[in-house]
This record gives sequence, C-alpha cells and structure tokens, in this order.
Amino acid sequence: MADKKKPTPKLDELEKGPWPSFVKEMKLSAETNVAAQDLLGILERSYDEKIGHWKHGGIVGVKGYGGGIIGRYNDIPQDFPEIAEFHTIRVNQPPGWFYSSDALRTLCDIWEKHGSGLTNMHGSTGDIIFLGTKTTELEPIFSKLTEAGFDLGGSGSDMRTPSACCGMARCEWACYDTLAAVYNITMTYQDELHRPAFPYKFKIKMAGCPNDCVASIARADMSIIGTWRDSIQVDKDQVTAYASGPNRDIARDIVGKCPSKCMGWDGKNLTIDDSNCVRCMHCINAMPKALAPGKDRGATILVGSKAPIIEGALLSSVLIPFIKIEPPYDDIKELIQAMWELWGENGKNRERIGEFIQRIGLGNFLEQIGLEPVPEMVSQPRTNPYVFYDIKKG
Amino acid sequence: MADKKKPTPKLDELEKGPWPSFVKEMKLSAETNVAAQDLLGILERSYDEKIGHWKHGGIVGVKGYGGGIIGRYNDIPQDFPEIAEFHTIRVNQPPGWFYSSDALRTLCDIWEKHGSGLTNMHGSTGDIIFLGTKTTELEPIFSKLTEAGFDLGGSGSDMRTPSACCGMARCEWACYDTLAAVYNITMTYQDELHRPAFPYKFKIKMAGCPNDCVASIARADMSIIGTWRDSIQVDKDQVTAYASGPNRDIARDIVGKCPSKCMGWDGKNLTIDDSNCVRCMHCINAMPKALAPGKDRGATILVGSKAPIIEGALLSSVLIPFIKIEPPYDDIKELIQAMWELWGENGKNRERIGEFIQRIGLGNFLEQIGLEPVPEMVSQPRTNPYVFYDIKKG
Amino acid sequence: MATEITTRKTDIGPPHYQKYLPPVIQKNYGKWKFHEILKPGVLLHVAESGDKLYSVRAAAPRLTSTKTIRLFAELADQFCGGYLRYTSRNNIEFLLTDEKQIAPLIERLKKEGYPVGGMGPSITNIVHTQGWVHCHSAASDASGVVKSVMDELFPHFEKMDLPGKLRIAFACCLNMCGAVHCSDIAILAVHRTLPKINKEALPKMCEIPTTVASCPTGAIRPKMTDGKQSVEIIEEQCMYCGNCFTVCPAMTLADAENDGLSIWVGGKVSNARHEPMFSKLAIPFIPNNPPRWPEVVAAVKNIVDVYAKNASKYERMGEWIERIGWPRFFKLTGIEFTKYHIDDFRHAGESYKRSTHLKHTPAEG
Amino acid sequence: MATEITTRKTDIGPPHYQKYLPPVIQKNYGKWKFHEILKPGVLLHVAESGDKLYSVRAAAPRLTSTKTIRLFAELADQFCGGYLRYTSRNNIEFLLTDEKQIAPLIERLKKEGYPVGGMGPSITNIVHTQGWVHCHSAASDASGVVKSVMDELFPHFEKMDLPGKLRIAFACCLNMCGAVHCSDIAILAVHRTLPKINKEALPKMCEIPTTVASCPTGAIRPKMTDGKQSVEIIEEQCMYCGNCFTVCPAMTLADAENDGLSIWVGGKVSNARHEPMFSKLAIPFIPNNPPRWPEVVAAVKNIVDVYAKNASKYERMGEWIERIGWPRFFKLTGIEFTKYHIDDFRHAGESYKRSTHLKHTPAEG
Ligand code: SRM
Ligand code: SRM
Ligand code: SRM
Ligand code: SRM
Ligand code: SF4
Ligand code: SF4
Ligand code: SF4
Ligand code: SF4
Ligand code: SF4
Ligand code: SF4
Ligand code: SF4
Ligand code: SF4
Repeated sequence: MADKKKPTPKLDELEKGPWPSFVKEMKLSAETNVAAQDLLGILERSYDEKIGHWKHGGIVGVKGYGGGIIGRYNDIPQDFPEIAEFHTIRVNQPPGWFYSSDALRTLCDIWEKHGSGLTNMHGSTGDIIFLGTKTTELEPIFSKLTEAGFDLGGSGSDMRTPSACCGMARCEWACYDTLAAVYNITMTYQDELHRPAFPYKFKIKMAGCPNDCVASIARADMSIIGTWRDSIQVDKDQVTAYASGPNRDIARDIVGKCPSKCMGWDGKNLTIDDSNCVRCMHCINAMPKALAPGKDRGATILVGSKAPIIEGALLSSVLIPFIKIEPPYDDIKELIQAMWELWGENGKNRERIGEFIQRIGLGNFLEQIGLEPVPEMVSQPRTNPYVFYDIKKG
Repeated sequence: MADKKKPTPKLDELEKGPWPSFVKEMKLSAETNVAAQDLLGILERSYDEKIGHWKHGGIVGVKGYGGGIIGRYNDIPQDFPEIAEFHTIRVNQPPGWFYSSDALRTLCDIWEKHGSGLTNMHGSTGDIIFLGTKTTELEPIFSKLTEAGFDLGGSGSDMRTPSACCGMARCEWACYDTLAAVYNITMTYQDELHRPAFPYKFKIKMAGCPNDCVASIARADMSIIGTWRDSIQVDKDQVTAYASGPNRDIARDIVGKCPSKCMGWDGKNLTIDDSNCVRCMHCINAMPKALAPGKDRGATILVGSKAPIIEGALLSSVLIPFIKIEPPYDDIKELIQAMWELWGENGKNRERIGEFIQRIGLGNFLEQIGLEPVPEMVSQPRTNPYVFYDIKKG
Repeated sequence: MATEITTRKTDIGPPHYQKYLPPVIQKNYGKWKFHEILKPGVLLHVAESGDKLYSVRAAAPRLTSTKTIRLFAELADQFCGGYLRYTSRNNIEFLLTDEKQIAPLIERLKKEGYPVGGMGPSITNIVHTQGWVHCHSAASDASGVVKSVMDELFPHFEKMDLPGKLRIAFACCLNMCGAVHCSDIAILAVHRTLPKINKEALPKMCEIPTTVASCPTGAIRPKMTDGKQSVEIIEEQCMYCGNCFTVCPAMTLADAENDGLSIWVGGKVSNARHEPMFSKLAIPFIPNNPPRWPEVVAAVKNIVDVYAKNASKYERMGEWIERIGWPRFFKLTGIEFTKYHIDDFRHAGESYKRSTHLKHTPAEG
Repeated sequence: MATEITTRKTDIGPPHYQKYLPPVIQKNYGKWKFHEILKPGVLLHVAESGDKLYSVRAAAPRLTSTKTIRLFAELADQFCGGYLRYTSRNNIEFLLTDEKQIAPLIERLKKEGYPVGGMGPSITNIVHTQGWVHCHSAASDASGVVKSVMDELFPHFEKMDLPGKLRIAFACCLNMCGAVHCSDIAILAVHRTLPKINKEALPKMCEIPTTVASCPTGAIRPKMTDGKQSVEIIEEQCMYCGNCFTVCPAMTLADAENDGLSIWVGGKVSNARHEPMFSKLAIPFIPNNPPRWPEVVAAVKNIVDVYAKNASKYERMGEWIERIGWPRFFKLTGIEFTKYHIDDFRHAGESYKRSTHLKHTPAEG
C-alpha cells in the first residue's frame, strides 16, 4: 500500500497547532485503508486547486430503505479510484449520544472492515456518519449494524433522525424526559424515517429547557423545548451564599439582564414576579445552586425552523405554548400526524413545513390541524389590513 | 331655500354631546347654501342606508394645472342636484398653519361665494380643503385665491403639499428651521407640485425634532426630522428643581425609560453618556426646563413611508443620518433631484418611492443616487446569504 | 362683489412663512427657551428674551363652516391681535401675549362650543378622513364615528389624566389617508365582500390589463361576460383591499350589510423612548351602526380604560402592551383573539413568535 | 472475521436510551440537583441523593478515525467504567464518578492531543460540515478552516475568559447544514459566479421545467443550445444560491478563483436573556487561502478580541452589538460597511432603520 501514499504538503500544515487535527485522523486511517489514502490525496488536490472534486450522488441505498445513505462519486476517478464511489452512511445515534466503550468498538469493527475507517462523530443532524464506502458494501454494513443493535438514520424527503439534549440523564434543568421522548418518537416513526414520502425533510429536535442545547429552535421542523408554568424555585440561603461570593453583582448581572424586568434585588432579598417571567433561564443559569425551574414542567412546541434555502432561514415559531410531555405521547403524535397529513397533501415539492405554513398562513394552518389560535403564537397581531374576512364563518 | 331642508333625524343625534359637532357646521352653512343643504341630505341618506353615495371623480382641474382638485359626483343626482358635481379644492396652507384673522376671512369670502362654504381645516396632508363645488366655479376660485396670495396644493401623481411642524416659530426644540425649509422647498418645486409627472405621489414632511409632530416618519416619502450631534444641554439647577417637585421619580420615569440606558441618577446628579444617547427626546420632553437638545443641530433624512396600499404600510428609513439644514438647501435639493430622476425613470406606475427602493434594493438605490452606504441606514445587516456579488466591481 | 380678475397668476406657492406670524414670534423666532403646560389646553413658551407666548388650544371640528372660521377670526381679533393657527391634528390655537386674556378667551370658546384641552398626557383631536361626506371609497362615515367617540372620551380631552399621549386616528378605507397605521388607537373602516362588477360600465371605463394588474393577490382574471371583455374575481384570493376599485370605478366594494369598522392599537410616530411602531389589529370587525356607533364607542372606551388603569407614566399604548405582552392585552381587555389577528400577508412569518419567551400561568387548582 | 449475517432486520431504531447510561445516571436519572464547573472542561453534577457525576469534556476532531474512537473507548474503560458520550457540538465527554481519576484522565487526553475545555464562557468546538472532504456543493473546506481558526482561538477553549458563551459555526455552502444562521460567529463559504452550464450533460440529467422552477429569483430561462433543450441564466438576477445545482447536477458553481468565505456575527439559539437571533453579515468575502486561511483566521480573531474587550458579563455577541449598535460594531472592528451588508432579498425592508434612534458624533474640530 505504501506506494499509494502521495505527498500532502498542504495538509501536513494542518497537523500543526494545539487543536486536534483531522489530517492526523485521516492519516491514521490511511495507514491501513486505501480509501482513506485516496481521500487524503484528493483533498490535497482540492487544497492545491481550491476546488472540490465530488459529484452529485446517484440514488444508492439498502433494500427497502429510501434514506440513510448519501451517494457520492469523485470527478477524477482515474486518479483516485479507491474513492470513485465514496458514499456516506448515516447511522442513528443513541439518544443523547451516550455510548459504552464496547458499543463504540463494535461500530469501529464494522466500519474498518467495510469502509474508510473515517467517521464524523457526529453529523450536524446528529447521526453517526460513516464517511465513505462503495455501493457493494452497503448491504453488509447494514446487516451488521442491525445485528449490533443500530439502524440507519434519515436522508432525503423523510423524517430525519430526531435528536435530543442529554436532558434528565445529566441535567438538573430538564423539564421533560428528552431521551425517553426522542426514543419513543423515533421508534414510532421508523417507517417515516427510512422511507421518504414527504414533500421534503422533517426534523424533530428536543431540548429539555429554553437553553436549547441542541439548537432545536434554529434547525428543526418541530422543536420541543422544555419549560415550566409555576414559579421559579428559590433557595434563599443559596442566594445569600451566591451574593457573598467574589465578583458578584446580582443587581447588574442578573436582575439587570432579566429580559422581562421582573426581578428585584435590594441587596438582601431576591424577588421574582413569576407572572411576568418569560422563562428565559438566565437567572437560573447564573445561580444554578440557588434557583431552579418550577415544578409544573412541560414544554413549548414550536414549528418550522430551517436553513435559508429557499425563502430565507426561519426560526421555529410557537404552536403550543405549554403542554405536558408524558408517555405515551399521544397528543404529540396526534399533532405530528395532523401536520404531516396537511403538509404531505398540500406541501409543494421541496417545501419545508415552515415555508408551507407561511404560504398558507398560520391561521389557516391552525384551522386545518384543529388548533385554536392564541396570542402566544405571535409576537404581535397583524399590522396590515389585508384580512381575508370570511363572512359566512363569521 | 327653506323647502330644500329635509329632516335629518339621524344626523341631528350628532349635534348632541360635548365635542364640537360637524353637523352643526353643516347646518350653519346650509342656512345659506344649497349645496350644503344637499350634502346634509345625502349624508342622512347614507346614515339610513349605511352606504356612501359618491362616485369616482373624472379629471377636473384648472388650466395649466394637473393637480389640486378632486373631482366628485354623486350617484343619485336626481335627488341631490345641487351636489351633482361636488369637487374639492386643495389649497396650499401657510407653512405651520399660521393665519391672521384677515387671511381666514379672505378665504371665507372666496369660498362662500363659489362653493359650499364647508371646509376641512385641514386635510390629512395639510391642505386647506374647500369641500365641494361645481366645475364652472374652479377657475374663478383659482383666480381669486392667487390674487389673495394663495395657490393650489397637490393631488395625483405629483409632489404633494409639503408640511411642517410649527418649529422655531414656537418650539424650543426645533433643530432646524422647518418653516423656512418647507417654504423654500415648496417654492422650488411649484411645477412638480402642480403638474403630476411622477410614477405616483411624493410627500415631504418636516419635523423640527424626533418628537415628529407632523408624523412625517409615518406618512412622507421624504421625512426630514431634526436632531443634534453634540451633547444634551443640561441646566443642573433646573434638574435639582425638577427632582424636588411633587410626584417626581427621575430614576424610574426618566433614567428608567431611556431607551439607550445611557443615563444615570444617584439622587443628586444626572449623568448622560451622550455618545450612547439615541436622541429620542424622552428625557428632554420630561424635563423641558432642565434639558435641551445640543447646539450642533441638523436633521436626519429618511425616505419612503406610506399607507398600506399595496405592499403594506412603510415607515420612512434613514438615508442621511445627519445633515445641516441651511439655505439655500442645495444639498437637499440635489438629493431630491437625484431620487426623483431615478424613481421617475424606473418606478412603476403607482409605485411609491419606498416600494421602489425595496424592489431595487436600498444598496442599488444608494449607488444610483450617489450616496455611500453607512450602517446607520439599517437596523441590522442582512441575515440571508443571498448577496448579489459583483466581482467586476469588487 | 369683486370684479372678476383678469390677470392669471400661477405657481405663486403658499404665503411666505413669516407673513402671519405674530410679532412676539417674529421677534423670538428660534429663540424659545422652554415651555410649560399651565393647564389643559394652555401652553406657555418662554423665550430667551424673557418674552412669553401663550397658546390656547381649542377643539375644532375638522369639517368647519366658513361661519365658524369667521368666529375664530373674530375671537383672534378680540383676544390676540388676530393671530391664530391650526395644529397638525386640526385643533385651533390662539396665540396670546396677554396672560389676562386667557381666562376670558377660554370662557368664550366654551360658550361657543369649542372646549379647550388636548395637551400633554391626554386625548387630542382624532385625525380623520372624508367618509360618506365626500369619498367614493368610504366603508363608513368618518365624522360621525369621530364625533361619537370624542363625546365619550371627552373627559380625557379636558384633563391630562392618562399615562401618556394617546393618539386616535380614523380612516374610512384601506387607503388609510392619515396615520391610522401608526396610532395608539386606530379605527379603520373595512369592506368585507367581493367587489361588485358592473358588467355594463366596466368595458367602457376600465382597461382590462390594468385592472387585472391592480390586484396584489392576483385575484382578478380577464373574462368574457355577455360577449364583452370583463373580469372575474377568485373569491378565496380577495382580501377586500379596494385597489381594483381605485383603478377601475366599475368594481365597487360598498356593501350596506357587511361594511363596518375594525380597531387597531399600539402604533406611534414619535421617536420618544420606543422607535415608531405600526398599529396592530385588536378587533377585526364591528358593524356600522349610525348615527352613533355605540359598539365602536364602547370598544374604544374599554381599551382606553384598561390602558389608563394599567400603563405606567409616559408609556404609550404600544409600549405598555409590549411590556405586558399581547396575551395579557387580550386578557385584560376581554377582546377575543382569532385567526384574523394572525398576519397572513407578505411578511407574515416575521410576526410569528419565534422564541419560548412566554408568560405561563400555573395549572389551575 | 464474522460470518455473514443471513437474517435481515429493519426498522429496529437506535439503541434504547437507557442502554449506555452509566449506573450513576441510571440511579439519579431526572434527580439532579445542581451543577458546577469545577474548572474548564470539568463539570460536576450533584444529585438529590448526593451522588456526584464528573464530566470531562475534551476537544474531539469531528472527522475521527476509528483508531481514535478506539482510543477514547480505551480511556473510558480505564477511567470511568467505559462510559462516555459526545456532545451536541461534537466534543467528547467522559463520565466519571471517581474524582481522583479526573487529573490523570486530563493528563492522558492532553498527551494524546485531545485537550480539555470548552465549558462556560469560552469557545467550544466549531459546528461544521463536510467541505471538500465529501460534499459536491462545497465552496471551501470545512475541516481546514475550522482547524486553523481553532488553533488560533485555542486559549479561549482552555480558559473561561470571555464575557459569555461564544459559538462558532462553519458551513461550506448556502445550504448551511448546521446552525450557521444562528451563531455568534459564522463562517460561510460562498460561490460568487454564475452556475456553469454543462451543455452536454444537462439535457440528459435534468428536467428543464424543474430546473427553471428551482431558481428563487427567476434567473433561469429555458433555451435551445446547439439544438438541444437547455437553459440560460440572466446574470443580473443570480445570487449564487446554488439551488439550481441541487436540482440539476449539470449546473456547477464551484470556481477556484472566486469562491471563498464570508463572516457573520451576532446569532444565537438559546432563549437566555435575548430571544434567539439570526447571524448578520459582517464580512462579505475573503478569498480561499488553503491550507490555513490566514485572512479568515485573523478576521475571526479580531472580532473575538473586540467582543472580549467590550462586552459585559453574560452578553452574547449579538446582545452586545445590539446594545452598542451596528455602526459602532463596524467602527470598533474596523470592518468596512458596504452595499452588500444591506439586505435586498424578500423582506429586505424590514431591516432598514425606521426611526431616528441614532448615535451621532459631534462634528470634528
Ligand atoms: C452531513 C451533513 C453535514 C455535516 O457534515 O454534518 C449534511 C450534508 C448535506 N446536506 Fe445538510 N447536512 C447535514 C445537516 C443539515 C442541517 C443541520 C441539522 O440537521 O440540524 C441543516 C440545517 C437545518 C435544516 O434542515 O434546514 C441542513 C440543511 C441542508 C439544506 C438546506 C435545507 C433548507 O431547507 O434550507 C440542504 C439542501 C437540500 O436539502 O436540498 C442540505 C443538503 C445536504 C446534502 C445532502 C447536499 C445536497 O445538496 O444534496 C449534503 C450531503 C453532504 C455529503 O456529501 O455528505 N442540507 N443540513 C448533515 C447531516 C448529518 C447527519 O445526518 O447527522
Ligand atoms: C382628503 C384626504 C383625506 C382627508 O380627509 O384629509 C385624502 C383623500 C383621498 N385620498 Fe388620501 N387623502 C388625504 C391624505 C392622505 C394621507 C395622509 C398624508 O398625506 O399625510 C395618506 C397616507 C400617507 C400616504 O401618502 O401613504 C393618504 C393615502 C392615500 C392612498 C394610499 C396611498 C398608498 O400609497 O398607500 C390613496 C389611494 C391612492 O393613492 O390610490 C389615497 C387616495 C385618496 C383619494 C384621492 C381617493 C382615491 O382613491 O382616489 C381620496 C379623495 C377623497 C375625497 O373625496 O376628497 N390616499 N392620503 C387627504 C388629503 C388632504 C390634503 O391634501 O390635505
Ligand atoms: C401643536 C403641535 C405641532 C404643530 O405644529 O401643530 C404639537 C406641539 C407640541 N408637541 Fe407634539 N405637537 C403636535 C402633534 C404631535 C404629533 C403628531 C400627531 O399626533 O399626529 C406627535 C406624534 C404622536 C405620535 O407619536 O403618535 C407629537 C408628539 C409629541 C411628543 C412625543 C410624545 C410621546 O411620548 O411619544 C412630545 C413630547 C411631550 O409631549 O412630552 C411633543 C411635544 C410637543 C410640545 C410640548 C412641543 C413644544 O415645546 O411646543 C408642543 C405641545 C405639546 C402638547 O400638545 O402636549 N409632541 N406631537 C401638534 C399638536 C396636535 C394637537 O392638536 O394635538
Ligand atoms: C453538553 C451539552 C448538551 C448535550 O446534550 O450535548 C450542553 C450542556 C450544558 N449546557 Fe448547553 N450544552 C450544549 C450545547 C448548547 C447549545 C447548542 C450549541 O451550541 O449548538 C446551546 C445554544 C447556544 C446558542 O445560544 O447559540 C447551549 C446553551 C446553553 C446555555 C445558554 C447560554 C447563553 O447565555 O446563551 C446554558 C446556560 C449557561 O451556560 O449558563 C447552557 C448550560 C449548559 C449546562 C450547564 C447544563 C447543565 O446543567 O448540565 C451544561 C454545561 C454547560 C457548558 O458546557 O458550559 N447551555 N448549550 C452541549 C455541549 C456542547 C459543547 O460540546 O460545547
Ligand atoms: S437544553 Fe436545558 S435541559 Fe437540555 S442540556 Fe441544555 S440546559 Fe440541560
Ligand atoms: S428566567 Fe429569565 S425572565 Fe424569568 S426571572 Fe429569570 S431572568 Fe427573568
Ligand atoms: S416636532 Fe419637535 S420641534 Fe417640531 S413642534 Fe414637535 S416638539 Fe417642537
Ligand atoms: S434623549 Fe432619549 S436616549 Fe438620549 S439620554 Fe434622553 S432619554 Fe436617553
Ligand atoms: S381613507 Fe379611503 S375612503 Fe377615506 S378619504 Fe381616504 S381614500 Fe377616501
Ligand atoms: S379588492 Fe383587492 S384583493 Fe379583492 S379583487 Fe380587488 S384588488 Fe384584488
Ligand atoms: S453546507 Fe453545503 S457544501 Fe457543506 S455539507 Fe452542507 S450542502 Fe454540502
Ligand atoms: S444559483 Fe440560485 S439564483 Fe443563480 S441561477 Fe441558480 S438558483 Fe438561480
């Protein structure tokens, strides 16, 4: 194999410096893997030419599945034949990205045998990404993965691999059990995950609290973000302890940065007007020993965030201000079904649900999925007078 | 004439109550004017039927002018022949709506002889509105008006009658001379005011300070709003005097409501970080004896506000963050000319300049009229990545 | 009668801006030092020179008979050397230098039915439009609604008893002549039914392509009717904006049964504290009920009352609502939130709530 | 090697969520009381039971060799019973119960080249995408830029010396896989030249109507080329979004000379304090300069430095800029403001400054 190693002077530069080097990783795999060698070579070529060398993938996949594999071919196969085909595999990560060392080794075993030995831990949607293999390897990989208890994630116009923050597994702020919920939802919709039948992709991301550690409000067609209805729990002694610490200025840094201006601090007592608190988490974040979310916990459900293609990026918007998130999650599933049905039937090709809602109007969307409009859904009522009055309905 | 007076039971209801009654006004004129009598009659009919009785006006006007008259006909002339034709005349108000009693009487003389004797003091754009006359009366009215030193205002796709707040005539906050400026601009553009040649209407409104007492930011294609560059003038003694008054809470009501949070109050001293002040006027409004705008005064020029037809209402947006407003106003006129030329040539029919700018892009608009882009023009830079890069220009 | 004028002047423009200024203003022009509201409707401006100017502001009906204008002129002659002005909101102001004349002037004004007020944190004149008095587009009458509402809110004109200034505007159709789109409370007359196509008149009066192009939602399509070029309207796409009517008189929107009024809140124009804001929909529809529109009056009164009770000093309507949040505004006023409140025009998505910043209420019980 | 599997399972889903949780988590699931950052990269969670969990967070290269994964597995076996996790930003976390193991674990990680940090007010891993390593759309390389930038910003990973969290993201084309649109600093690779039409391939690979429809600005028109159905692009209307390429592979955008990077600032995702915000354009273009993109590194460093020096405690980039205003941001960073910064897409007007709330500077001299 040694003869295949071509010099990579440009990439070698990226082995230097304190941050872990992806070039080092590529070289590690390249020691024993010819595809990884060619990948180094083609990347060095890209660095020389300032241009990529990948072509649109054709449709590749495993039997019975429509998603989970991204087909990829390079445009100079004569020079890099080992990666003439170089498809990636999206493997559904364990909820919250928790692993045992054995599980990781099992994945490594499969991938070293059947692919480049290179991975992304993890892809932006959350999947384990097996980076590059040939079409013929797909079925064997899939068989071994399922044998080991892993399955493929989503790609194409399907439900994408849902993801969740670590939640109750490690975080005291989780207002609902994100891992249980993401697991249940993922299992319920295996068909939708694996067999693209939507107008476009549909992502679900779950965060245990408004800190939103999975960025769900920015990149999920459905964002389920934990929150609470009752009062923030206050441990007065811990407030006092906090205040006496070094460099502490509760008035300026906590009360002064409360977005709803609903806190007070007289040097001794902290007051919170919970009826005006917008559950932003800031005070709790700043004083984790003294404050905690209330006990009447649940989540806000929002819809529609996405990247800019094509009408501009969207953040998710409020659909249900507060709901309890509890097994068997029937109400959430009913909501998901209602949305999918409406969007599935009326969405245009490559129209995300957020764009769809904007096109038909949130008011109409609500009517169709059977939700009552509430003022929490808007930052403000309409300013233009272009009301589609429906005199018959009143 | 008495026989023409029909009963108006509905309108009579509106003679009651403490607020001055327009019905009383109509009846006053109706005592001596048949058109006013018919107007009462047709309005009573509208109150009965809950519907208006006016038709689209044809093109009526005075010789050599294209604007200033709104043609109007009723749709039941058989019943109300005296107002079969009932055109309104827009008379350019004196700047700041200052009058002498003689001037008012002269206007009354003309209008009682040639029209209904009813007026609007004033129309929403600012004109004196002579409410209702016949086509044949237009030329005589016009002759007498000009003889008396008055001229018509705008209507149709022309420059509309500019207006201004009372400014330096009575207000200590005027940062430039709104009356002088509005007069000069109006005189300069008599042709544009009287002979419609634009894609659509163009309104100019001038306010002496950010309080904007002529609502220019909401309803002027060009809003000139006074402001200052240097520090707010503070009279310390007056601050103290203010603070000692009854019901005074500087911390809460003034410092606490400063939008840029750039003020401080320790119970004795008021501090203002002028480099962060956004010149909102609030503190000055609240303490007019103690505070005043700085001495280095001028205006912010904004463009493009309008009512909602057709793309939705717009507020004016910043074009020139700060400019001195001084005779002969050449720089402002150059700006106006540049905008009119560009919009005149490229604006679509019935496209206001605000909509035009949005359509072609503010960046392009600036380039075409020869202004440099500055960050003050935006509330924030673009969030979408759809940049029309121009590699040739760089 | 004057002899007919023979020479014809054009483009002379308005009177020079100094022409009607009283001497005290001529002298102190640009040199005012501060002002004070002495009492509702009476404004004192003090110049650097020490000179004083008293402005007495009276409610004027915007629709004014020349006879009343003559009365104002007479009062001006009597009390202040003939100098007076109108405000940008159609009130009349008498410009006095003699403090002693204030009281008698006010008394006289009251007697004649033109009460004094509208200054400071109060409700001043309603900026309005033509209505059934003169405009072809009107979905209601302007003057009648304004008079009815102001009769009810009158105490707030005479007293300065509100948290901040409260500006009301009225417009009789979606063209919104005035500043309805940026008012603390706006009353907007609306049509709610399809334009009625006058088959006879249309081919004669209107160009088909222009008419079709006039519709912002593309609801209008060319159609042959009785062998003549005409148009048809796709019902689901019409939002009753009236733009087609402006362009083509043969498509009228007026509808006695279904026209009426909508109410909007929370706009402002000044830059004081908060940046200028648009008015937002509060009540989508109230039927026309002349001559005194009691439902509209009650609705406005309710909003004013709730605002007066809850807003803090200096807070304009929109600032107050922004602080408490729209959900609470609807709760406090008892106004129903409907799908009509949710924007569905061009930039609708911009008004959706895109965060979890919500005020929750604990579960009952 | 294992014998080939014969039974074929499908739709088994991911492993059960409890399967890989360490015992301390199983026991205290949902019963954590509070946490504390003991030092950069070391997080302590205390349960109601009093149990303690230590999470040690190490920088992981997202592009990882199985050999390194095996190393991590080995470290987990050695220091924490084989339990570990990845974070939502691609760092690796070892889940310890024995406090004494922290120091040796960290030492070992450092030695192997996986330093510990990225917690609290610091810079953590850059969320990024494929770049030239795997994607057909990429206008730059993701991994190389990320490595170069993180090498420079490394002190902020190891120390908690910033006002607040600072999240950086990278995406290699306008599809923006990741959260570039909502990051404190986003590096976005951009194409800037017209899609190149492959005349031969296009008729075979692409449907003309779909291709034409894919363009959001309507820049693509059908055109016969050499007797074959093809398309042409109106140059002035193209904003290089690449949507046509996604739909039709025969329209490639990559351009060695003109592709490069843009820099965006002030986005955020959390609801803490300010509502979530989009990233805004700071620098429209910096050329590709592999292998270490020094201009990009310097530009990011500059923004981080200015932020670090000027923002107040807890303030995220966007909150800080909102407080000081965009004009001052451009001034402090020395970044040039150009017409490219002014939005001209769909809702452009919404970003124009529609008030006079401006901070002026007195005239010079
Ligand atoms: C692998 C991954 C990037 C990565 O390196 O992590 C990725 C890679 C691609 N994305 Fe993505 N996207 C990936 C997460 C995302 C995310 C982030 C997320 O899911 O949280 C987004 C933004 C959120 C969103 O969904 O809007 C994202 C928004 C896009 C878009 C724009 C979609 C839009 O509506 O704006 C496209 C274009 C498309 O769908 O046509 C796109 C398309 C693509 C394609 C399939 C390219 C294409 O045009 O067909 C890329 C294949 C690259 C390759 O060669 O492997 N990818 N893509 C991520 C999936 C890994 C995983 O499964 O874990
Ligand atoms: C008389 C007046 C209302 C009033 O009672 O005061 C008025 C009356 C009319 N306006 Fe207006 N506008 C009047 C001030 C305004 C204002 C306020 C302003 O100028 O400050 C606006 C909002 C600001 C703006 O310009 O956008 C205004 C926005 C409109 C519009 C919508 C324009 C738009 O771009 O959105 C129309 C419709 C049109 O132009 O086609 C319009 C059209 C009309 C027409 C000509 C009706 C039409 O469709 O042709 C009305 C004639 C009524 C009549 O029978 O006399 N009028 N119009 C105001 C002019 C009096 C004067 O000269 O002083
Ligand atoms: C006379 C008039 C100007 C004119 O040239 O005609 C005027 C005169 C004054 N205005 Fe005004 N404003 C006048 C219309 C306006 C308007 C325009 C409008 O309402 O259509 C506005 C913008 C309203 C809005 O934001 O929607 C306006 C917003 C202000 C403000 C800002 C108030 C705020 O908190 O937002 C002030 C400051 C204050 O009152 O403290 C102000 C202050 C003043 C002062 C104190 C200025 C001065 O020193 O002379 C004057 C007496 C105030 C009062 O009446 O309480 N003036 N003022 C207008 C009287 C209208 C009327 O008859 O009621
Ligand atoms: C491990 C992880 C969740 C996971 O399931 O993987 C996580 C874990 C924690 N987050 Fe987070 N956050 C994680 C990604 C995020 C993200 C998502 C992202 O960056 O893509 C966000 C949103 C970022 C944004 O707004 O752009 C996020 C916004 C926060 C915030 C809000 C900070 C703010 O001021 O805006 C807090 C509160 C705090 O730190 O005070 C927080 C707090 C926390 C706490 C303290 C929660 C807890 O009690 O355990 C955890 C340690 C914080 C730390 O690292 O400083 N976490 N956190 C993620 C670690 C990523 C990494 O490797 O660096
Ligand atoms: S989103 Fe909230 S619950 Fe989830 S890990 Fe972050 S801070 Fe904890
Ligand atoms: S959670 Fe946020 S809004 Fe609520 S009290 Fe704390 S800082 Fe204020
Ligand atoms: S806009 Fe300013 S200068 Fe003009 S009258 Fe109002 S407060 Fe005075
Ligand atoms: S003018 Fe406005 S921004 Fe400036 S100091 Fe006064 S209140 Fe603050
Ligand atoms: S608002 Fe409409 S109906 Fe009223 S005057 Fe203006 S154009 Fe006419
Ligand atoms: S009223 Fe407006 S929406 Fe309806 S048809 Fe006419 S122009 Fe179109
Ligand atoms: S951002 Fe663009 S180039 Fe990068 S992985 Fe996603 S689709 Fe490919
Ligand atoms: S790159 Fe985008 S704008 Fe340009 S032609 Fe393709 S789809 Fe249209």
